[in-house]
Amino acid sequence: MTVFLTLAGIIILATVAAGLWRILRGPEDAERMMAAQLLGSGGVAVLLLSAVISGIPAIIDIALSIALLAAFASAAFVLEAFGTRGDEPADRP
Amino acid sequence: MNAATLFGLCGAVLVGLGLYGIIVHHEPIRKILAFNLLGGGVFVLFGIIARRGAAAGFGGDPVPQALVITGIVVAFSASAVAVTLVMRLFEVNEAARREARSGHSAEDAG
Amino acid sequence: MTLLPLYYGLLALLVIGVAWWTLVARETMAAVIGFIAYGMLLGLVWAGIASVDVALTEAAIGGGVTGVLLLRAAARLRPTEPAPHEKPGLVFRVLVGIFCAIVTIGLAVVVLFPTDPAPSLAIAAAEHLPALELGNPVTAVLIAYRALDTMLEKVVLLLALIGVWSLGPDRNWGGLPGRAPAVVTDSALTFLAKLLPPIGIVFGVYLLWTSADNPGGAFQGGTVLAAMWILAMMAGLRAPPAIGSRALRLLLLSGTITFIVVGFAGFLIAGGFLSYPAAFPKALILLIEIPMTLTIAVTLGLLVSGPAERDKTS
Amino acid sequence: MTLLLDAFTIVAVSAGTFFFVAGTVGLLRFPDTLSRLHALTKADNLGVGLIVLGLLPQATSLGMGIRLIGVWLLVQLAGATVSQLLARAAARRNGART
Repeated sequence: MTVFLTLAGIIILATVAAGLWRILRGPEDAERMMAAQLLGSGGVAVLLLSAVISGIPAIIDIALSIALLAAFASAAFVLEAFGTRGDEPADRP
Repeated sequence: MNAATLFGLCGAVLVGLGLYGIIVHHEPIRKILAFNLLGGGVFVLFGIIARRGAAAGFGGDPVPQALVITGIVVAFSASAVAVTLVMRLFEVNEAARREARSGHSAEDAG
Repeated sequence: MTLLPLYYGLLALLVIGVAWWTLVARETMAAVIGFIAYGMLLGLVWAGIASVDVALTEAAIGGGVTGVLLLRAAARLRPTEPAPHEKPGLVFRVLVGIFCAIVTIGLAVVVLFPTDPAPSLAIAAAEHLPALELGNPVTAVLIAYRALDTMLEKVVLLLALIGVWSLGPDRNWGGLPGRAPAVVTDSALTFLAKLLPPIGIVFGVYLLWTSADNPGGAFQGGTVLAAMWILAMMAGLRAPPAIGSRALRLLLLSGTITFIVVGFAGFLIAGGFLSYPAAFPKALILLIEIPMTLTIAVTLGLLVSGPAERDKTS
Repeated sequence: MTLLLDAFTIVAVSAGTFFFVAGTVGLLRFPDTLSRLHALTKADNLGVGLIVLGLLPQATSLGMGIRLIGVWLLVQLAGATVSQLLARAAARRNGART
């Protein structure tokens, strides 16, 4: 079982790596931010697997933390990069 | 090769990369980024020391781990001060540039 | 047969790859996004070497709060990002490259040929855990054995905040930090900004509560709380406090003050600065940790928010 | 019984892994931003969901099971919303440019 779960973790990490490579190249920043989101879910999956593999349930808390902060970073990104403000013109690039 | 040695080598490479970025990059904000890359590498090296000291049923020596936790928070506060300084510098420069430009063309100073 | 070395190797390569990308990305915003990915990957690395406490801190601060701090700076600098400066000359870059390679090789040698047996304080740390009624040795180091360091770190955070505040223009002193929040027109964004904070607050409190016996603690919990507060401020759901506010300053100081009071009380009840009485160590530790978590949350949130840039009225 | 639970784990985790692979293939092969993001979000939700489902029988305590479900709920809610936000932001940028 351990070997199987490790294999699943390796495959997920490898596909996340491939995806990261593609997205980080852009061209859009929003697409790049998607890379962080992809890494967030891939990382969550890998961490859940390793919590079971290593027998350390606390690793699930890292998964929770990553899921939460990936969403936080994405929301902050959209607000900062695309949000319009009261104190400046709306047509920011 | 065990995980600790492998990640130790990874940390060594990260330190080298971060150091290179701090020296070579021109923009201050990129230097701050590189500083944080370097910090990540240094912390991982601490983690290796902790991992090698695993004993008494713990996954690692708790003292280096506690040091790293403190270090991460201090690195963050240093980054926050640095970023604020860069932003302020940028604003002051912008204001000076705007003033110089409006001084040339018209008298509606903003 | 075990496949774990393959997994660790892949992870190490991925971390180095993302770090490299962060370094060479042409635009600052792209580099910052790479850095957020880097912080999350380091979380996986720390999980791989069984340091769950550090993994929680790194994921929350590296990927989360530092990422957002740099994200805001990059977004503000971007409209006027200057044309790329001419790169330093090739000779210079090669020389720096060689220098950094030497540093890396030196560190690699240290990693490959470590002292044996490895120095460790794990046994000493384990010895007094029952007396403290704690199960997590990292919490014990932070809050008991090296409590003085942790207390002084609160002071470092305060000094950093004073540094950030001092960089604001004089006319706004005492006003609201940061610029006016974004006008949110996207319902999905409002939904997210309202959805995450309740979850995050529960999770942050859980991290503090569980830290006596499991990985977690005041730093991790405080950082998660700070992230949620920052999100609410950025989305305009909560106004930031005026930095001149007395209640705010009291909150900023509460962690350190509790620490000092308990520390001096140690002279009376346990015979030394910051020593805990044998009868009720856990209650005192919680008494310190709760205001400390709040202080960390508020300080980190304000560090990201920046100096006062608006009047109290705006 | 253990064998049955293990078989369930293997099937569900395999399916979850498959969705991660499929999502990434879509990401690499699809021509434009929006369809790439579409491929990615499927991987997110189904992949993590199936892996959580598969790991549930392996949970050693009730708390572990509850936290696994918590992770799944968070990824479902936040992941789906974030994907939509980012896709919309990308679309807005493209629209503004052309």
